[in-house]
Amino acid sequence: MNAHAEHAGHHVVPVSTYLIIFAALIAGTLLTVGAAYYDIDFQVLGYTVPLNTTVALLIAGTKAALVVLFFMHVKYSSRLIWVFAAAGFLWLIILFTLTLADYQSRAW
Amino acid sequence: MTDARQPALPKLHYLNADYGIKSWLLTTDHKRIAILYLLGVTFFFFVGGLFAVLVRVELLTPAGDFVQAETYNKLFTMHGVFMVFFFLIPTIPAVLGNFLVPLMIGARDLAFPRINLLSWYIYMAGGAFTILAMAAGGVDTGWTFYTPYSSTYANTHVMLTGIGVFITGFSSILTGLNFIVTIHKMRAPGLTWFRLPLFIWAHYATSLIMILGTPVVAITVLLLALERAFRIGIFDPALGGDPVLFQHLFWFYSHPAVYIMILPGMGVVNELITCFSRKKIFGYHFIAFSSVAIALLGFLVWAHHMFVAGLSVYASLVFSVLSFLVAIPSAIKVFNWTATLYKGSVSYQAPMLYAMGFIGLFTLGGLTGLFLATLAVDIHVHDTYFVVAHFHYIMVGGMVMAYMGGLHYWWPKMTGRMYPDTWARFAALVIFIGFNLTFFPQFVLGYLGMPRRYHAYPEEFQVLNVMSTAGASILGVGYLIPFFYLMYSLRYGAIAGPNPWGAKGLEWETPSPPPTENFPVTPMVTEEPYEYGAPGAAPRGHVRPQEAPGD
Amino acid sequence: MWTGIPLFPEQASTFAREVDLLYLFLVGVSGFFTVAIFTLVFYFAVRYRRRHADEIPPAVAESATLEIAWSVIPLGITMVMFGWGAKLYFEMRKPPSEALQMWVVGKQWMWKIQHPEGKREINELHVPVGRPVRLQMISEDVIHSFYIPAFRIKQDVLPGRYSELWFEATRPGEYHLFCAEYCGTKHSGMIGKVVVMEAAAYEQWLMGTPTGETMEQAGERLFVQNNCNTCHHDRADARGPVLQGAFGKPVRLESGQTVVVDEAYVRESILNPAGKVVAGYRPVMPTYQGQISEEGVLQLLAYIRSLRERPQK
Amino acid sequence: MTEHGTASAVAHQFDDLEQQREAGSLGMWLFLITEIMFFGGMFTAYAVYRYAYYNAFIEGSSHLNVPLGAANTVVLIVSSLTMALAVHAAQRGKKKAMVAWLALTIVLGGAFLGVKVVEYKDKYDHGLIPGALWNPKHEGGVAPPAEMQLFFSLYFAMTGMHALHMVIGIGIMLALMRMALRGRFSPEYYAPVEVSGLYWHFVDIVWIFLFPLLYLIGLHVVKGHG
Repeated sequence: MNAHAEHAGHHVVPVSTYLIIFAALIAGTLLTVGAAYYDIDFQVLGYTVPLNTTVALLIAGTKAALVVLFFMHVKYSSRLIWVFAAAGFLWLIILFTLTLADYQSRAW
Repeated sequence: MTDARQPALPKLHYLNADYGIKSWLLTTDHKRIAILYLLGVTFFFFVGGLFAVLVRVELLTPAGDFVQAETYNKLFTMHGVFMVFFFLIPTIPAVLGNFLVPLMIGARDLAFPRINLLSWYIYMAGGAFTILAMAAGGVDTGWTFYTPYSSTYANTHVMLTGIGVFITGFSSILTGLNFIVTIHKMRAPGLTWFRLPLFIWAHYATSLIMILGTPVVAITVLLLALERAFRIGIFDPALGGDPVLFQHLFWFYSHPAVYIMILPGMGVVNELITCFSRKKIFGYHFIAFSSVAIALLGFLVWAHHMFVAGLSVYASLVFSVLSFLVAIPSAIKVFNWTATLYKGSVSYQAPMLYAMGFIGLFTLGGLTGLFLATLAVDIHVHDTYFVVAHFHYIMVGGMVMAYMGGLHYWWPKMTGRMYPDTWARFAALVIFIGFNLTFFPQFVLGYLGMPRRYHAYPEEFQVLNVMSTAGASILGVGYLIPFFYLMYSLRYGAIAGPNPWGAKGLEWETPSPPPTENFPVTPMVTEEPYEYGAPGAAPRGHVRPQEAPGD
Repeated sequence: MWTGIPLFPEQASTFAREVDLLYLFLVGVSGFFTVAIFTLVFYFAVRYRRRHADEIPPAVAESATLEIAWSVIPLGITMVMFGWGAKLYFEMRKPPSEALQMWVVGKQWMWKIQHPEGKREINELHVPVGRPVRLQMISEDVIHSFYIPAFRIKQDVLPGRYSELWFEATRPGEYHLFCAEYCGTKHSGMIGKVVVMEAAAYEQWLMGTPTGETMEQAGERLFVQNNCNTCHHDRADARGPVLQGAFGKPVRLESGQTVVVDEAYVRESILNPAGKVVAGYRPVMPTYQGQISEEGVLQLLAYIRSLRERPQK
Repeated sequence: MTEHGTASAVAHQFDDLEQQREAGSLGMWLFLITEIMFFGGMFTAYAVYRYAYYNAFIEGSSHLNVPLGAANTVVLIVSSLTMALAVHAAQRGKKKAMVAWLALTIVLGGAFLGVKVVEYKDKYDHGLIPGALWNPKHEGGVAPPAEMQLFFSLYFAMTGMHALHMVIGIGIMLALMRMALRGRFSPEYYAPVEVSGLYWHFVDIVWIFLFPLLYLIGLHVVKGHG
């Protein structure tokens, strides 16, 4: 009865877009497998900071974002959907950071 | 009730629109589903209450002489499980919320009526598993299911109970989902966000918590069940797991769950205070946003349940300071309610007595929460009766008082009939007195150092325990009285008419009981919320002669 | 004899007075607000009671100033509570280095306590007055919680991980010792007493019965009995790391990480030797999981810790 | 998530199809948020234990079959594409194409589950099932058994829960095919296809994270050491 102005969902995404995203996802998969075979380190102050997981998560995050935006049409959806989709990931981050904050700062 | 010209019941309404068991069990009408929930939660409330009575009887004497230690442990566990998961969490949203959310926003039903019915069945299925666990011999882990006791050592029915809790979680999720979609997409024309009743804001905030928190406890309980079934050790230190991780995941939901219980209660109180003081609510925006703030901040404080559990010092500091922050929106609400009474026209009908009781008891419950957020004091009072008293002030003094107030307030809307107000006021008074006598001594007991979940206790704690048990018996009577007069009113109560309180809000603009489609025509909202006392809006109380509603 | 209902437990540690003071501050603030809200609600309800059925009260303008005031002032008060509580909490979590070490093992449903001199007791803890005491605690089964109300201290006792507690008793006497974390059927039977004694009396109590060996001696005996010394010695062909002088120092692991040799690490290395192997050694050590009791591990720890003082030859 | 009795009718509580479609889509998104948090609990457990037992996780990971995992990732991405194309066909009202794309999606989902079965069987053969059946038959492992079991407990919990979601997804798509064949959908009314698509893509996303975190974490170490 309100907010009928948003006819966003009727947006028909062209097949070519799907194919481009698909190609990017496949490329990302190959990239993440390839990268996993190399030691990716970062040297700082004499410490070696391993970055393999960070890289893997960055690639996975990018792939997920592509799926969410294009396959799941969030790019073409109302702001409400944007907010809720973001909230899901934000709450996941809250669960992660506050829990790990405990583990990072204790002896166990 | 002194009125000679009784209004008549509408000819056709949701209660008599269809007959037979099937018409109830297969209904998709949110109002009928609310009634189904009412039956369910009332049943579980009395089951949980029965366990509470037995617990209090045992604690009358220091020695563990009424029941065996193992039985006692099962009693407090089943009391907690039934009350938390099957009464406190679902009650206000699933009964009052289910009934009122569509009515208050001028919709014909919730967005997904069949999912709404499904969530009732899920709730009952979860309840059935838990009842089964109880019948099979019960469970003795405490409602918190702490590992490794629950995963490895307990040899009671942890699995069955866990399955019951897991299943019921989905009922909560589906209810929350339904509310959010309904509130976003189905408001009547003209009903902007800031014209919504604060009851709706509170339910919106509650639904957010249900959506975001419940799945975490679901997976946690599921992992616990897997751990018991297959002897794997995700939370068992003997197998490399960390029991404190269980506590993190458990409280990530179970602390916000406290706000699932209390936020809808706060929502109810907004409606009662304004109606019975005939005042526009003081600080509408602040109350609305404080509901959302509580829902959001509520997710950042869970580890204050774990200050002595082996949490790191730094994590403790962070969680302590965040816990204090969540107190502020609650304080804002209390101050605004009090200010609403100022220069009002206050009447003392039963719902208002409950609302005033709520303000007082919630204030005390909330303030004692500050003790638990204060690190050094929490070290001493954690896991003592101080904590027990604190959360009962919030849960029973807050949520149950609000629920009773709301149930009385909307009873005429739900049934079309009035209850005897004198009895209702008397019951409210008995409950208030019984409650305080039961739980106030427990604050003292806790500070003296009496640990919770003790079957037997040192003798010097007896006097306070006797006071508490005496209070509980008064409280028990207080809860039975409404049961009887509400039943009585179903048949003999005076006909209420559409708006017996002269209240504002869309739900009062349709007949009592409402027709299945809620409104004959979709209402158009042109008014700000709680426009009591506005020119041309003379209150139409049922104490005053009024026209019979057309139907 | 009726002596009235006590409101406070006895104050018998250095923390008790400070916690009570903070508690009283909280009671004061809460009392003020509770009374204020109750009074206002009651006063408004009576003063502005409905006098006739058609009464329409005047509108009251909202006030942003009020809203801000009653948000910011409570925030300020709570921050005082936080700061005060946190400061005291830090003291409670930081045992002084000269503290007397004792060991606690919790199991369903008893407390087992060991003194450095070798004395052992069950469900009783004897401590001298006026001396800081540090408890290192672990559970054999489920989570317990070591709670002495008269001292205002409490700490969960976890399986598989050491937790710590300290206090300084200020008054001789007997006090309750409770298990505060629900631990099964006889949870409420997992209680005992703390006996605070004058220093001289405590010494006498320690000497009271022949104790045999100290914690360190018991640890050394276990060290030999379990053949630890066949690998952990300071000769060149040692198959395990040298323990002399190792405790408390960082050590590099085979995986490249660095850890500090503390109680948790030594415990893990005894029970799970392959988990974190010191660089330069092979994972040849068998596990002692299930072969040494928690008390035994504590004794071994006491011995290995004592080796800190003995420099490598 | 389908609240629609008949293909063309608007359910009584809604004013029009547009409102109904928006409500359905929002409802599904809210459901997916709960799914994020549901898997989030397990991801948190994974993060905590991986932080604590790094070596055991590396070693546990080395027992997983990377080529099969990678192949499954590709299968799932392709199935996401076919699902997107099914929605596309539904939007255009192309019934036959839509049914075909759905069928292909189901086949791909089945293939994924088939590979999963092969992998589980392999773990069983090697005694890598945590709990009572734990009996690893491998040489040269050094990680403590309890910590290794934790890795496999999480592996089975996470992939098992993911596979369960796949099974449910396949069930939903079978129902969609049935509805499509009965002519329930039109370019105006295809919301059930759309929200089911959201669900399927979400399941894909979960795997996109599971694959590197479970299968790939040990590769660089193994290479580095030999």
